[in-house]
Amino acid sequence: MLITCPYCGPRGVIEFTYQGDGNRERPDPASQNFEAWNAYVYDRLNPAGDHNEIWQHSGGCRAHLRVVRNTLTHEISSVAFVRGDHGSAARRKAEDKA
Amino acid sequence: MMAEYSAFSLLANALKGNKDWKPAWRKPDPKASYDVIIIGGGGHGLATAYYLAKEHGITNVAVLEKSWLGSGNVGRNTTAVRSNYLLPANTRFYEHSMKLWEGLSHELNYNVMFSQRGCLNLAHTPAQFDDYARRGNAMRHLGVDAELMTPAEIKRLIPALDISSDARFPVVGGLMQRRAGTARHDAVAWGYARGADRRGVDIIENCEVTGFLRDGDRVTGVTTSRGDIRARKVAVAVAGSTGRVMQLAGIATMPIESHVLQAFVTESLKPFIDTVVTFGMGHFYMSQSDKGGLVYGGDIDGYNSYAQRGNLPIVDEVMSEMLALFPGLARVRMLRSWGGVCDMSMDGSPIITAGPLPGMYLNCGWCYGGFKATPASGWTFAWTIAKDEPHEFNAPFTLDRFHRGLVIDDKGQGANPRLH
Amino acid sequence: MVERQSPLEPEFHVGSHGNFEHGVDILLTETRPGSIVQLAAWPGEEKRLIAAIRSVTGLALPDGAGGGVNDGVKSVFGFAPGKFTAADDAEGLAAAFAKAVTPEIGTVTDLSHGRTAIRIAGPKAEWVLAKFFAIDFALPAFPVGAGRSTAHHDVFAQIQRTGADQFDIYVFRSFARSFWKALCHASEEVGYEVQ
Amino acid sequence: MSPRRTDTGGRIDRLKTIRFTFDGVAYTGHAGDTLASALLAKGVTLFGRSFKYHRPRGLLTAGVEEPNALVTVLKGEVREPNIPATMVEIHDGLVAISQNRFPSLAWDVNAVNQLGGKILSAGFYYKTFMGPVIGPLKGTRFWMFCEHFIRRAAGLGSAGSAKDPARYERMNAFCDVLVVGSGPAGLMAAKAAADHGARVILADLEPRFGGSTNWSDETIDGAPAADWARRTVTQLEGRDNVRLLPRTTVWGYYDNNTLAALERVSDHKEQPAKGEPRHRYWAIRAKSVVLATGAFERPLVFPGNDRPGVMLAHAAERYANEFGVLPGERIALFTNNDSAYRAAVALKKAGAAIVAIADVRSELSAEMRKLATEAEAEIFGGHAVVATEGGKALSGIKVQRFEMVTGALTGEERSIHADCLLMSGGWSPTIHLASQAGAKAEWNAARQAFLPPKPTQQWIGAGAFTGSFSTVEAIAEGRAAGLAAAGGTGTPTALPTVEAVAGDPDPAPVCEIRAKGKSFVDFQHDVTSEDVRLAHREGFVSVEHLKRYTTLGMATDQGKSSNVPGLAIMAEALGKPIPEVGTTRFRPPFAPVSIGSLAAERFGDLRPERLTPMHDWHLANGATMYSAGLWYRPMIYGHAGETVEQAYVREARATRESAGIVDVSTLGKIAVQGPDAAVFLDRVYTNMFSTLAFGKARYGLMLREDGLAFDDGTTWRLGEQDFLMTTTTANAGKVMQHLEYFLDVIWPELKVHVTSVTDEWAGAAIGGPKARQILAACVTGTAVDNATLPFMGIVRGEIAGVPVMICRLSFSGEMAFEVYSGAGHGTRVWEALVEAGKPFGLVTYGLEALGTMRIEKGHVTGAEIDGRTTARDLHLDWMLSKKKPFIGSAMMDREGLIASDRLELVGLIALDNRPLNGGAHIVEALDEANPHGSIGHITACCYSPALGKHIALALVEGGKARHGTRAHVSDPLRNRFGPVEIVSNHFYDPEGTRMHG
Repeated sequence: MLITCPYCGPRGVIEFTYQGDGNRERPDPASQNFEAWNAYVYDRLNPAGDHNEIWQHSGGCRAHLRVVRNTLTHEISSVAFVRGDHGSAARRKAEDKA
Repeated sequence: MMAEYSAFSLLANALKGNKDWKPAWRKPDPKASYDVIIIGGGGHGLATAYYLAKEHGITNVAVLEKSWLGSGNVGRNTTAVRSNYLLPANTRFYEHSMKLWEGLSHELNYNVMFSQRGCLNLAHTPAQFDDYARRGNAMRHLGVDAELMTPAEIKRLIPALDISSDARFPVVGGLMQRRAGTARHDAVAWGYARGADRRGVDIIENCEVTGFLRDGDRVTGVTTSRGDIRARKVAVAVAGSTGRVMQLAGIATMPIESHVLQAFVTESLKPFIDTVVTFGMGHFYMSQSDKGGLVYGGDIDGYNSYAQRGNLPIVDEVMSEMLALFPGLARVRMLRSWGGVCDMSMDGSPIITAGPLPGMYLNCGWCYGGFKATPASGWTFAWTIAKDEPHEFNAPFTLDRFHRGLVIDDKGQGANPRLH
Repeated sequence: MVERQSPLEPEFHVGSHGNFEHGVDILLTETRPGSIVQLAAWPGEEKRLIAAIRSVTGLALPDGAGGGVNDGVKSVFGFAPGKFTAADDAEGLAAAFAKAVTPEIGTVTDLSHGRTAIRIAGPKAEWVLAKFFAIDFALPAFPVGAGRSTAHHDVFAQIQRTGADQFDIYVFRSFARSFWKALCHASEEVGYEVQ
Repeated sequence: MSPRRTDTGGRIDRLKTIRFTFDGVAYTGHAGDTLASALLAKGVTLFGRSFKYHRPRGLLTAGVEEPNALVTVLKGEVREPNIPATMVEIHDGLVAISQNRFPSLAWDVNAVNQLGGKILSAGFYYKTFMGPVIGPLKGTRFWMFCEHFIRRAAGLGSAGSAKDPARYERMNAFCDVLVVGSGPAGLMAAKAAADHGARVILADLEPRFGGSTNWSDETIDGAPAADWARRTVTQLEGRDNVRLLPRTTVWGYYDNNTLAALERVSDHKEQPAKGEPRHRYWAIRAKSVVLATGAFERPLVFPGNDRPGVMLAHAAERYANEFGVLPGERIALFTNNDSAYRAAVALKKAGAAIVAIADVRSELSAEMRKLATEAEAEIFGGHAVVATEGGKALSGIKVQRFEMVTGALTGEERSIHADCLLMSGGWSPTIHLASQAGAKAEWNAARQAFLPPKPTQQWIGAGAFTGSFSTVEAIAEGRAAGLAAAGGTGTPTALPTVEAVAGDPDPAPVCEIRAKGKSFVDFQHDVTSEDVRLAHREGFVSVEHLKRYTTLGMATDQGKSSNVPGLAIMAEALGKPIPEVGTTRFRPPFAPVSIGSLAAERFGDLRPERLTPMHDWHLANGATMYSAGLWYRPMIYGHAGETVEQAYVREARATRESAGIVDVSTLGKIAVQGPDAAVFLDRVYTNMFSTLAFGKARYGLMLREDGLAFDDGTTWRLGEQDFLMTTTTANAGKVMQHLEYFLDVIWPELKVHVTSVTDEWAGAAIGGPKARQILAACVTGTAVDNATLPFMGIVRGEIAGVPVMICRLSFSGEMAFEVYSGAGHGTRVWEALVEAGKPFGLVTYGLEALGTMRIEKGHVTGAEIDGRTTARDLHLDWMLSKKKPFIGSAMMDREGLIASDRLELVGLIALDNRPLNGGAHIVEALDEANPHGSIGHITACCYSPALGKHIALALVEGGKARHGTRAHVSDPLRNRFGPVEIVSNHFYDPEGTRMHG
């Protein structure tokens, strides 16, 4: 399986660390809503099909990526920095052509 | 009633050219309603049906299997059976399973080839050896067999193992459970299926559940590819497919992730290793099948997947760890690899409970330890379904334990399923 | 300045090794730069950081993720979004950057001791590196000057191509000896010389 | 009569003689021979024994799909079992032996299993061996008793335990087009793609490129097909953008067009070159793939079809044309399709007599009749072979009139004298890789074959792989596929011309002749057609059940030749078409792969070693090293004759009496920099860091999101926006990822950078009553007195001319300092400290003494922060700030985490003054015979020189409340039982007067 890191290009899955379900929302740090905390820590979407998930390119640039990947076929339909574009992402294109 | 299997029946049939053997289980069409529907014709679902009939006299039961019987993890695992856990809740449960295993071939009149050849966990540092001692002592304090082995004893048991001190991770000792071992995985599914069938359970293959029939919150049956089927109780035992099936019931999130686990077998070899062995400085386990193939595996691939298909990094990792222990196997060849879908829970322990909806019963979260649990899982799940309350053995394995902070985390990894 | 101890020392054997009877296709060296510095910009401040790099080193970074440049004495290349590795034969690069890279722009982290730079050169450099790293080393895919972040199992590596058949590999110092041994081992097939 | 070498012909080098042995007998062959062809040329017909019945078996095939002729290749002590003789290229000194026979291949006692034939049918094991209900063999014992013998009878070759000295390597490759298979289709594809400028890899599992051109009698562009192939290969060899990989089996098709291949680099050589691997594992990322993998011929299922001397028709054609070996002198053929006729002609030309062609079809085309005439063969149209005769070699066959539609056999059996029978049951395209790539094969009734599915990944098929069995089609499809894969469009140039006999690609839909006797479907596993029907009777009708119940297709050939016949027999029994029985999904590998190649460079060196800057000094100064994760750390610096315990007691005692120094470079170190660094640390630690003054350090605790303890360490504030965090050695990587996750995913607004600087700094901790004096003796540029360097203070100075950073903090409980210098100066600083310490009695100490002193102080490490304990369990609740939320604060007070029966940290003192053991459990009342009632366990223990007692840290239920009470250690694993007193975990100097000085 290859994930196309917006910075590093396509890399083997061995370079990445899976950080799971990307739909979870961390409650406000001071929140006392324990249902929300529990859901954040323990409950996961686990769809058969497209899944919105977080990966870290731990064996590369170490950026965290939001990846939409099909859990039935392993096909990846989108990859983006979780943090948003760093300004350097678009610059990948220059080399893709080379 | 079908014939008992025995050496005599084999001989008698052989003399008749094996023409009189009957199907191991019937192929009935689904009825309109049952007392209990069990979704999932894998080991756990079939065992549940068997024990419902045998222990609780509930025989108006259907097991619904979307594909062929035993097509899930019961037919895709590395066949190890053991009860060498650290935490008491797990040890008690798996030890109950072990006891059921010990009588299973007789009970089912089906040889599941349960071979108590032992399971050895290798330790590679003194600290790890102490960890295993802690675990072994925990087992002993619950009446479960466990012993420590020295490198010399280990070498006698497994001559091909590299115990040299210049190994990258030398073996300093190991934890052995002698009563652990292996069983023939498919036979477990077939044996339970035949046993349940003989007690009147309908096993319905190629019948995919497509939705739940509801009366308000209450689950009253299922819709399937072979029509609607009603039931007073609907039990879910679908392991890797838990997420999908619960979504059909409108439950979107669960403390479960489905991950792919690969397993491997070599070409057939003359007896090479007489026990189940695990590596302590990574994740590798191996035994040898009666046919002679070395059956082995390692970690899950580490991402959500329903594909029953893994990728190369784990293949490479598992083989590397294998050769770290058995350098003589470099020229032996991997014959086949396959993948199973594991229902990884948030603490590495299972869920066997009534609910979460009225009329529904849930059995999941087996991570990759489900095969050895098969008898106890079916036994306690049947109890829970029949009595609407858990047995002492599955009482800790609730669904709400995560939220309450009552996790049973044998590996201490927290809510990180890929690490359990 | 006090000379630094190389982590490779007991495994660093100058001379020709492996299958060199038919010629040496690999040269291995430890470049021992005086300074290795990591520079990281806050989001949106990358251009100012690039300008600071130019003012300190005189090197103009080309456009593109992983873009880099090397003048034989100093090198710089991008290895992550907004992040760059700079190296200089001389010591003191971190101090120079500490002045140029203000807190508004980003941070400077001195890694002069923490990373070991190994150079692999020769006609079979791509071949040998491909044994370790699953990145495309072909020149069109990995131009001269460019940098890559990758890993060989537990060993993280930043690699800069410093010539058509020359690469500088920056690895964690604690792993350097293990990696060096593996590199020598993998080079035996084609014959290598340690300089 | 027996097989022999032809006088001329073949693609072997008759001038080069190769010497090898098989089962101890010396043979010769020629360069270019396989073990199979060389032995066959010497008249060998018996190659192996089958798995279950130990029946004598000869060669069935000439290639990778061989199920019968499996051998073990020996290289000294190193064994390579189960290798098809058809895939072994002979070389001087090759030593091969046969397998699964005792005492010899010709006389095998286990052949007695054949007598049990009907009892040993499918499912045999499941129906018996349950054993008695009572007695010594009850329970699982009876089965295990039987299993012992069953296991010894089963199995093929033996694995060894000697370490393979060979080298294995991995290669990561990238290309635009990977072409798998080098027959006419593959060669055309590679050439078209290369001409278009694509980066091409061409792989073939055989040593010779060319595929069928190596044995066909066809011509291409007017030249023999093999010459055309060689010419094409030569053209490709000269190109920079083409990599040719002979002897390379592409075995796996993984996600995103990642393919795995095994190159047998030096198996065919007597000795590999220096540094040359035996096998190279290619992990190939191809933009697109051309699958030109050809097809496998299928056997026919009829009684006696497994007798040595019965082989596939094209295999015989290969032996004759490619290796110059005749598999027999009097050859009969049995076929359901046209392709066998070509083989008949080839063998005739090579010098054999073709005595008969039995064809299940009664209607034969004029072309086939012409070929039969050319072969001077008698045609038996509408006939089937119903029996074979002979022992370990074929002596004759019987044919009978056969009605194709009903399967009825009529008329007299006719005996034909023959020493070789060639069979052809049609062809199955080699679609394994396409199936692995994720799609389901499609049944084609006309071809009687599963054809490749619609691609789910980027591949294009060509040639026989697609069911196009003629060379003309292969050439056209190959070029089109190569061009398309390279992203080009069709060019109108002429294709090479092919001269070949046209045949009908569709076989008759007959795969089994139901006559009396064992008819084999899966040769290696001895699965007969009756076994398939028995599975049907017992309800094991889905293809997966069939496979699992009978073991059909699970042998080393993975059903390459048996899959379709097995399905066809089941389909017939069910009265359903084949596709409704299904096809099994092919899984990696396509053909067995050496485990050595998969471990590749990690074979013999699983993980890299991580070394501290002072590693060599430790070794040179008598340290015994301890492997901690990937790191190596000194365990003790033992003196001659000392035990480990004596050494650590000496080291710890000397440290408390004067001073000791320990290498702490392995501690995780993370630079936390940026304007929001302090805010960030307040969130990740349970205690406050924003209040920390510059030049000061603070001990910090982290929790996980679920509220359990995660890691601890000190963090030093080096500047307003500049912190140096330390972590435990074991958790350094995890903490780093934890911080990065929160910065990238949860709090992207924080301006903080984290960088691993573990390797930047060498760390030496020097502690003890004389530590300060020692420092003062060697540090310049700063004072180290209490005012300048108070507890948790940081100063910068120089030692031995090298800049250092010194923080006064203590793990040992003594007055202690951590001295950090650049890693490249680590040894220099360490040596300077050791030298300065000499007058003061400074000792170097290792992990054992470090652990002893930390136990005496009651500090926690990974043994206690084990992922299941909370801050309260460890009495670290004083660190939980109430002024701010932090990671884990919301979840740490859940009912399960504050329950009164949780395990809490305590100290233990052995009251019997005997050593304690890590992992021992604690009970209130001792019961050695029947241990029970565990209330906790020991996490760490030692002999405390400071206390003169054996002490331990333990996690015990309701711990603190038990202080001052007695309990017992219960360690049945090591038979250690005895009384202990439960005390506070702070054994030694609980007020900290020593470290505060």
